[in-house]
Amino acid sequence: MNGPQDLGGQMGFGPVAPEVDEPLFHADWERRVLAITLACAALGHWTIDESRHARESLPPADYLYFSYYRIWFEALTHLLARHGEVSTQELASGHALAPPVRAQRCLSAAEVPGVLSRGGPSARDPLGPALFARGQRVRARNLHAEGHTRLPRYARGRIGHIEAVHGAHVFPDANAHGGGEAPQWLYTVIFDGQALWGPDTDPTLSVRIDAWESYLEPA
Amino acid sequence: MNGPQDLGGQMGFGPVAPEVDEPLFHADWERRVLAITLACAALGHWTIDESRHARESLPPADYLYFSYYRIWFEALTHLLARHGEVSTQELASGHALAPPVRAQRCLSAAEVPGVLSRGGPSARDPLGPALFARGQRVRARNLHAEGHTRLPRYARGRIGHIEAVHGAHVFPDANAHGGGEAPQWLYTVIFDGQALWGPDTDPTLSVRIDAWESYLEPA
Amino acid sequence: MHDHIETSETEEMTARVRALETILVEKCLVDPASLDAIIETYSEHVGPQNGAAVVARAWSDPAFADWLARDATAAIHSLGFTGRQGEHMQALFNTPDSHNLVVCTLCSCYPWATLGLPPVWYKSPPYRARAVRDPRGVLAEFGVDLPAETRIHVWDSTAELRYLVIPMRPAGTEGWSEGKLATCVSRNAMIGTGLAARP
Amino acid sequence: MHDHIETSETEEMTARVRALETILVEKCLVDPASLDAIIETYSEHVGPQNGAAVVARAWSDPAFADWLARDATAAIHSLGFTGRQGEHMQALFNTPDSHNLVVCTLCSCYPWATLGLPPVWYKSPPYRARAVRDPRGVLAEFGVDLPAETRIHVWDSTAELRYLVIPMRPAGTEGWSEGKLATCVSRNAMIGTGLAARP
Repeated sequence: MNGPQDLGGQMGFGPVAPEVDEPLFHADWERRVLAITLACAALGHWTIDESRHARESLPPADYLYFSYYRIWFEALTHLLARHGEVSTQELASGHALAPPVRAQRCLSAAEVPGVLSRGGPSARDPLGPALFARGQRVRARNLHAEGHTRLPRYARGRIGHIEAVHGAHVFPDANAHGGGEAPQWLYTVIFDGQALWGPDTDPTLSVRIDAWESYLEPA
Repeated sequence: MNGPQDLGGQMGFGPVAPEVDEPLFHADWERRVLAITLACAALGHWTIDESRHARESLPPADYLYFSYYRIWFEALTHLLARHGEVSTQELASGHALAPPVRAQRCLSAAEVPGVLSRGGPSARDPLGPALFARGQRVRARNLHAEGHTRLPRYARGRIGHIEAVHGAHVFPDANAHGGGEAPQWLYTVIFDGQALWGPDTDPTLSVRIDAWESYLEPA
Repeated sequence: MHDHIETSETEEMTARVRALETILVEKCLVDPASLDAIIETYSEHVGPQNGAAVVARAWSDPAFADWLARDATAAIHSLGFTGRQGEHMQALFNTPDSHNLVVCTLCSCYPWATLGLPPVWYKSPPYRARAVRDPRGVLAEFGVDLPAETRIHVWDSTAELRYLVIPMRPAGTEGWSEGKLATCVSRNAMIGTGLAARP
Repeated sequence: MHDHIETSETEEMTARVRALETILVEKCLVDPASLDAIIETYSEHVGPQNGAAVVARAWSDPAFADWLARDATAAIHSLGFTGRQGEHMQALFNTPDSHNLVVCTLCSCYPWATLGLPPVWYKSPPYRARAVRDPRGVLAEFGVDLPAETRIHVWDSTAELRYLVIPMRPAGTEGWSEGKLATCVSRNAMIGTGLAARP
């Protein structure tokens, strides 16, 4: 979606302002949000793509104003409600009012190290041959999906080259919306900075994105 | 600038939700902001383009969250400070602490009807012949100005046709930043909806923008 | 939470705007009588009734309609509707197979001289974001459902040209006076988010 | 005004997060001991020291550096740095004439297994907006000033590949142990917003 998350090339946000000796968390609730989010992911109700879409679907002014752990929290409450685990009424009351759905999937402390150190690889067996080869000129399609997508707006319609072919990976546009993994070939595409940002751009700049096959067309 | 004002094609804002029997103003302060903004414009410190740029330069989360009269108010305080008329200290104290700059230009009640009914036409004598003609195929350039511009991001890099040639008009990209009026030929450019938003777009849609000559190139 | 912020916003904005007005008046940069005159102008004299008069004249007088199509600025100014945000006008005539819709994606450009001050929705992100990409979805929210084959022309007001949609004259209004015709013409019909009302 | 909102945000978020945790525990959907174990993992075990060990090994062992260039996932996993947000790795080697910078414009993708949790600035709009368009301006804010002819390679983490920048080894570190070399390697140097520290 052309949502508030698609920030590449946007202006007006001011300086980056890195914090000196930044702590890992700025408040105790941030620590809890991190842990609760990972623990709830283990229930298996949603994919990482669905959770990203829940975050980018927050009201745009909120997305830009909230701290990142607050974005996680707000999205988590939406995901838990959507999958029937925690209702708005429960959140308001602060207590469980209905039975859980997937308590049998509750992550135990003993399982934590294994789950975190295994992760969740997205590589899959390809369903057919790759359409593009290293060095090939491609154009990122001018797509404006209403749902989740990982093709940033700044690249759409722009011409670049295939720099690497990575095998097939889970396709987020489908996987975020219950469409299954629908794996596609994944490519690293390199764009000249001037192709993205116009002729006044620093000529030393190049930008790479990782793009699924259906994001691309020959050019 | 690729700021929060460039909203065409963005998603996630929810329904339009028109208000039934909407009042002209929702609070008395809105009425005052309208009047103060127009009265201060008559001081002649800034152009309409500079004032638009002051609004789009607010922090993006504020721009998306504030009501429009609040956007006007915040931008007005920036403009008055920039041009030396009202300082932050004065705003905090609620009273004048220093003499005004252009009190001699204060708009009198007697002048109001004339000023409002004259307006401020932007048409100017052209400095040379028009580069493009009606019917010509053009591409909107892929420009990413840091300053004020009126070429929406959704049109950049896309191909359309010249539908009308409007004579020369004041060029906002220069006029917003003290660069003078620098008039340029102005064109109405028509784009097929699918050229802007991709092949899945409603085929009955076309979108027109008004584009200054330097926004365009032959295609 | 937003309700809470809105309440305190009203108090805060009331105080801040009053402070600014006080300072400007103390400095003789604005005249309170001028502020009242500006507010009166847009509250009582300049509003959609102006545009409705233009539309009613166009429906009644083919020569005026023709002038409006060729030179909307001159035709509209001839009725006395001149001034701010109406300096350069263009009239967009709806037909049985095409519909016009006006938006300003980049700010809130609007034909003040003929329609007065814009409504909140016109200036707000949902309309500005969607009108250029999904105009039928937007029209549906206004209760306007056009045939699938109707061509939709969206006009993004990116320069100082201001657009006035001339809706189609409703059936059953033959012989009506301009004054009576004007009652069929809502503000939304002249933005393109509505149609002229049927009698 | 924002300060005011932030103070009340802390109170509000503390209460809301506590409420959610209570509900989830009451429903046996999360185990408080697991939450503590997750927090401990990222507070104490998984952090930029992992990435620094990878870099120090690459500086010390040409065969490892070669493996890292060919198959970063396998090379990094061989040191025990596996898991979440490190499943598919690529190493980006800075050279005298090219510099790599990593960003995720669309969310906050970051190589957790080698760098731990990302800093706030990495996840925030200013960095995500500017890194792909004006990387030199961003680098200047981090105190990094590269020669005008240095090629800047920006990597936008739009898929599940995670990028680790291998900074250039500073002069004057000949003969250093891997442990000592790792002390030159900051988190920012492995994102590309910093360089390895000189001794």
